[in-house]
Amino acid sequence: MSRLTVLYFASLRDAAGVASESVEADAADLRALYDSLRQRHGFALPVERLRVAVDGAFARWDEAPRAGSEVAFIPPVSGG
Amino acid sequence: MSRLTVLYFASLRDAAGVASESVEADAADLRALYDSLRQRHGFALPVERLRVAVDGAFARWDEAPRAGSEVAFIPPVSGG
Amino acid sequence: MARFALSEHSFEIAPLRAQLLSDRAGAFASFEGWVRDHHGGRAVAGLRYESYAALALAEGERVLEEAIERFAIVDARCVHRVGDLAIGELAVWVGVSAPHREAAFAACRYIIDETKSRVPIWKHERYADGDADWLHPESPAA
Amino acid sequence: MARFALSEHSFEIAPLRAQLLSDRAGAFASFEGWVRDHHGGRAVAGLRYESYAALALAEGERVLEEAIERFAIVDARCVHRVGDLAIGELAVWVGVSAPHREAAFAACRYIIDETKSRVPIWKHERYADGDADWLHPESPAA
Repeated sequence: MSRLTVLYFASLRDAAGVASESVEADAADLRALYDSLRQRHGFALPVERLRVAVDGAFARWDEAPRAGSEVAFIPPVSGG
Repeated sequence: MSRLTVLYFASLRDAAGVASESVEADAADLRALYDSLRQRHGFALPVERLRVAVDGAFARWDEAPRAGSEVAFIPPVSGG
Repeated sequence: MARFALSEHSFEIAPLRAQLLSDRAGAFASFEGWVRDHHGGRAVAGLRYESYAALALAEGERVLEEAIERFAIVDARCVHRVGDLAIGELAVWVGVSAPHREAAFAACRYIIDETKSRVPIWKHERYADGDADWLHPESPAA
Repeated sequence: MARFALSEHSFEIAPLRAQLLSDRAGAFASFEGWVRDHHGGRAVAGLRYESYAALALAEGERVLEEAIERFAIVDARCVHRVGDLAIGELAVWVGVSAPHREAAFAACRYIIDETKSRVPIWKHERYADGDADWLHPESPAA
């Protein structure tokens, strides 16, 4: 089990009701972590439409969750 | 013979020494008019590299010179 | 030096343009995104941009560095608004100086395209009918 | 209303841009030509633009009308300097507002390209070595 911080943005934050939360992750990788959080919060967006970042840099979905890290799920962007 | 006004711009004006002059034209068309003025003033530019305008609108080289008109020879432009 | 910035308030264009003036530059291209009064056939009342600031600044900077590497330009800047915006307000500004116009246009286009598709900024639109929505496009919006 | 103008003096950009603001426009593209300090490998000291004003105004207006017909834009403007210009001075400004950026960029590019190739304006360059020349390009300069 790794305790880490998860950041939510845009529609994910609205669905989760919080901008960040501390979670106990037992997922094998970040993809599995998102899927478990998606189930908990009812996120509409599947993992295929997101990117993931760890500690402020884009990361790969097959990375293992690291204790103490800050994981951000990035829904499709719409700046400009 | 038609008396008309000719306007010169850029390198043509420098070569002619004047910005405009009144000429007696006996040329069959504007192309022949330019060729005779080219010979008189020593213009470097051949007619193929110019456009011609009559009374402020682009015209065709095969038009006949009209008495009282204002003919402008337009060397390759370089604005912008 | 930072070439990409986020701004929580409306900002002036003239000082940004002035940073790009150069005797080597014969061409300057710029792009602005303004808040439109409609989107997908719906009347828009206003919008809000939100960002993941740390990552947006890093990724925006990367986009501008890529533009400088790929195109024969002198320099470039991009500023994106965050927070609440009214109809007609400036949402994003891109400026590029270059010796020639070909590269200025190409780099300007590259910067706005990449910013829209990669930089973590999200648009929340409020519609005239009272509805509101986050925009999560399938592919970058036109 | 005139969308194309010649200016004998340096001019402000902000009022021109303001004429193009529109709630229907989500995109604004602009282009500026600046006087470079070199051309074809020679150091340039300054330059002068001369025009056949009556025809330049008519042809410039035609270019802008064509842009409005061909591209899905809201409006456009172009102002070109005539007279003596120093290094770094603004020689030409083009601005285009449009619902989307694709059309804004395409129309802006069209207007500057056509202006450079068709509007009767000529550039006279003075070089640092004392020489001077009218530019009569074989094809429109880049």
